Amino acid sequence: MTTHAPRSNYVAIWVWLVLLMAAGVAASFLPGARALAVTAIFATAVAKALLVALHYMHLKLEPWVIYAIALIPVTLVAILALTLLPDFSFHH
Amino acid sequence: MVNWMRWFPENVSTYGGDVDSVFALIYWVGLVWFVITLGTFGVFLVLYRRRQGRRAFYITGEPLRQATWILVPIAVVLLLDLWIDWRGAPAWAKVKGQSPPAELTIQVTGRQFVWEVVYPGPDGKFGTGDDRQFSNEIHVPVGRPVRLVLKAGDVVHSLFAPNLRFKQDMVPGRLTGGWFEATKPGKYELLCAELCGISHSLMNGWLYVHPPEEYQAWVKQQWPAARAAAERSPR
Amino acid sequence: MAIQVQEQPFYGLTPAKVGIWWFLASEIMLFGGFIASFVVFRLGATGWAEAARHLNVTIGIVNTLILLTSSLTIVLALAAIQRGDEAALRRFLGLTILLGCAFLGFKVIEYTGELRAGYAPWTGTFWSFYYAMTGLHALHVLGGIVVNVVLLVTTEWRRRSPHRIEVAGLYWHFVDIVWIFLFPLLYLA
Amino acid sequence: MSPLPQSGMSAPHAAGHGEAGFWRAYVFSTDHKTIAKQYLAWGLFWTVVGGLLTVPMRWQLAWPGSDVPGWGVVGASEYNVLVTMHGTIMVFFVAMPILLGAFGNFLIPLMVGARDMAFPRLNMLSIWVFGLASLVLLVSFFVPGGAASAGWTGYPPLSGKVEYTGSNWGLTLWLLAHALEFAAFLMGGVNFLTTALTLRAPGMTLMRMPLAVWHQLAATLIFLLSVGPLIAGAVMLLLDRLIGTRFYVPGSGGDPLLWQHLFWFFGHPEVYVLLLPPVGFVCEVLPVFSRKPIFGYRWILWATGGVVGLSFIVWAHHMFVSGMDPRLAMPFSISTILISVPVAWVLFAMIATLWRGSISFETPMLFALGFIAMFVFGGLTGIFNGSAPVDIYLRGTYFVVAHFHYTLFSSTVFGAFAGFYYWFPKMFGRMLSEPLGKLHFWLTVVFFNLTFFLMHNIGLAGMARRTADPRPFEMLQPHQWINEWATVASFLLLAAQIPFVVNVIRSLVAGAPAPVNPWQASTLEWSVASPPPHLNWGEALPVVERGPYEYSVPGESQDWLPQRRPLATGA
Repeated sequence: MTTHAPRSNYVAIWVWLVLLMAAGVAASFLPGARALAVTAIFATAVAKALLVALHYMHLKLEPWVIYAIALIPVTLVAILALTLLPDFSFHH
Repeated sequence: MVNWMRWFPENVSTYGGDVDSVFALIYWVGLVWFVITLGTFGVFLVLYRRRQGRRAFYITGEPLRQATWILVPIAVVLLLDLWIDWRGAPAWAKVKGQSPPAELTIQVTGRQFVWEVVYPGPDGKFGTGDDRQFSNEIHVPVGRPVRLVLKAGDVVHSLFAPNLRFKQDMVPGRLTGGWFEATKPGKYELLCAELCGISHSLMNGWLYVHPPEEYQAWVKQQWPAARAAAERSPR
Repeated sequence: MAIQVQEQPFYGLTPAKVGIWWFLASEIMLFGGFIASFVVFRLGATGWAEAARHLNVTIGIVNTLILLTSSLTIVLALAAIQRGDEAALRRFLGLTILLGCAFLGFKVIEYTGELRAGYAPWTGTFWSFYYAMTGLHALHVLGGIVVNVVLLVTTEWRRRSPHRIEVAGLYWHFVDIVWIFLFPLLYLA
Repeated sequence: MSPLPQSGMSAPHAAGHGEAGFWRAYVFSTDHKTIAKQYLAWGLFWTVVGGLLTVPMRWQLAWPGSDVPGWGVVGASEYNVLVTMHGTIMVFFVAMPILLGAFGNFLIPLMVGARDMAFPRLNMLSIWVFGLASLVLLVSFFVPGGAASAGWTGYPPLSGKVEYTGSNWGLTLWLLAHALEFAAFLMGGVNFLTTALTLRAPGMTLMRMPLAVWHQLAATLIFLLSVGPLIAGAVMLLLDRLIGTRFYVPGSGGDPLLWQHLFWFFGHPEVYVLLLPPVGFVCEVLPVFSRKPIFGYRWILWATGGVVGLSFIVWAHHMFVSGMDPRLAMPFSISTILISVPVAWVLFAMIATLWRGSISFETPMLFALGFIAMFVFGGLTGIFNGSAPVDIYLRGTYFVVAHFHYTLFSSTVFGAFAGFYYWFPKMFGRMLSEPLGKLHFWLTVVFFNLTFFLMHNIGLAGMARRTADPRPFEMLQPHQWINEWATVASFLLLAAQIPFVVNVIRSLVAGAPAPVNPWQASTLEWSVASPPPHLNWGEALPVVERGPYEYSVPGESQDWLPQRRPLATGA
């Protein structure tokens, strides 16, 4: 039972999420350098994920331990992806 | 200690010495540590076995002064580890990191349970009419670098030439390779070092290292039509 | 050190919350393994961008909207039970379940459309990844729906430990976050 | 913020167990101690199966082509099945259930002062899913096409297409058994971590938790975080086999190397999952039998943390020559060799614990000392394999087989026997016989070394792993005596386990009843009856006053101080 800390306004967060999604979709139609569009798309995705995690999953109110439990696997996945790059992204 | 080098097949490749010397370094470092560690271990077991009227000492090992009994040996272990890496890196770079220019390139395809060895022939290109294919046999001249282009036809195989200290997996859908330079004529065995199915242990082949003139005779025998071309640039 | 009467506190966290976050950590590794493999293949492979264009982006957008809204409804359900408002809890939990079913429904429509157009899991490695990742995600959505239905139906069990709604909510938000990354990876990029 | 009161757990729960019939108490039990014994039962069953599989294997290597009594001639495909199933069973169905399932379940609640695991029903589901995984693996032996025969690593395309190994449903069920086993240990893992972190008894701060618990948590953490990518890989392999998707099919976008990365990303942390629990057992046994605190509790925690961290960035040392980008080799070679530093720290700390101690040599201590001696050797041979250039030669040879038996066997067998002999009185309420235990130890340590030491030598001579028939290799003929020697020694090693079986059966049936604290140990589990009653602590949870290793404290009458504050009526 989380204490009744200052509750973030859920509906407002939802509106932001929808706007960010729309921005992501719009970014996918951006002409010009594909890399720019891709970074924009994933920036909106990361922003949405943070919003859901911090506000809906109440990560904002949790002690650092929960952050650690969540962030360690994310770094491990990043390590795995980076190590796979040379073998599968740059080969022949 | 028993002479461990006796167990290695005779090294007949230029970079074999590098691999063996890194092995020797790790062997001696490991042996010293083994003797020190288990020596101390044995001495403690004898010295401090339970005796009437003698009580153990209350040593928590927490304060830094006590922990240095481990910090110092660990620092030495770390230094030795880094030394091993320091010696290992150039050896790896020499064997796998580079592919020196070689007049002879041979393509070996690992297939369930046979090594298909293809020579480019005098024109030096694969897939041309003058290619020659052999099964489980590789013929190379002594003292000349040879480049290998390795493919796999079905599953993962691994070409292992113990005398050359050479091993490289062959992955279907991917080109791998390597090089070696034999230093001593002879007949050396080839093995498959990656489980590749039912007859994985029947996939042994032979590497024939010929002295120069014997190799020329073999080339002439394989490509009689191109005798003239052979004189011009020995393949 | 003062001898506490109750157990040794661990940052004031209840077992349920610590447990669900460890489970979510292993789920991050599972989907992370898939996503890492997909990303490195996508960067190295040819023709995947072209294959991705055959995906139905509109259904993708609708599904993203559905999951985002279902995250909202389940967090409102949690707020309701924390206020002790039973009726609101049942309403929001029911809404979350409906949205989850809608998501799966659209998935079925999408899959049949693609299969009929000839893009099956064995058509190519992109399609293998697409079906495997979205399929595994859909299974997780289904699992979440089952848990939510059980919570909705068994009133007695639910009333005894309201933090079960919180745990179910955390799982549901995680499944939503996975889709937040799958959607751009497959449909947009 | 009121933490979940324990009372929510005890009232209906205790009543349920009290007059529960056979089914509720032994089969559908949610008591962590019963679940531990169920895991132990499965583990010992699979130890017998996995161990007996080596008889035809070793026979075929010693006397190729000859008739194995009770089996017939071992064909090449049969040999591949034996080698695959021996590896799979020993790692996933013997080591994991015994080290994590049995010991983890039994020890964690007792050592941290909890009544049971945080999620008892989830814990029961974990043993049932593991039982299902075991049945699936058993069935995979008898399906047409034979059991899996693509090695315990199951590299595609060999494992990807039926025609490459001939094993159809066998390999698919093998994959399913893996998935179920991973699910079981994920459930167990969540339980272990949550119980140890949130359900500790009053006064049991994190820094007072015994090292056995810390190492169970470290092992569970490594498993929990490393298994994800392999489950993804296994799903891909399953889809490749069943519906023809193209994850590992070369030439159409798929790449067999992906499996190797995903498998070893899990594979190497997995061997540390198997190493850490026995390290925890030895860290409990050494102080008790040398009556002296462990040497550097906090330092060992830091070293184990180092092992946990480094274990995630070493996996590609299995792939130096696998077609992986050569530039990746040296970083992984450096990280692999660096992991010897924290492991060496823990081993040195163990040996330092003996320094100025008062050492007695009961069976648990003998096996703990055996672990140290064997693992020091096993760890050192690991450095040969970790150095990239040397691994060019050693990969896929019997040198690697010798290395991982010295590390896995010494931890999973010697470490686990140290734990088994030490906690058997608490688990079953009976004492084991010391002479039989000592006989078992000395026979095992002698025949273990006779079996595996010479494998280093034949490995250097170039014998490849998973060789079903050594006859075709001319260079190996002068060393064939090593295969015969190792085979005879391995039969004697199996026979050396008979004193153990006799000892366990004899003591279960007619052993002397075990006192509450036979070894005068200070940790919590020795402050309650053997075997502990349901919900462990009776009315009040224990109150912990000090660390777990207060032995030979100067100025104290007896040479040990229990962690638990003595009850008002005097302990």
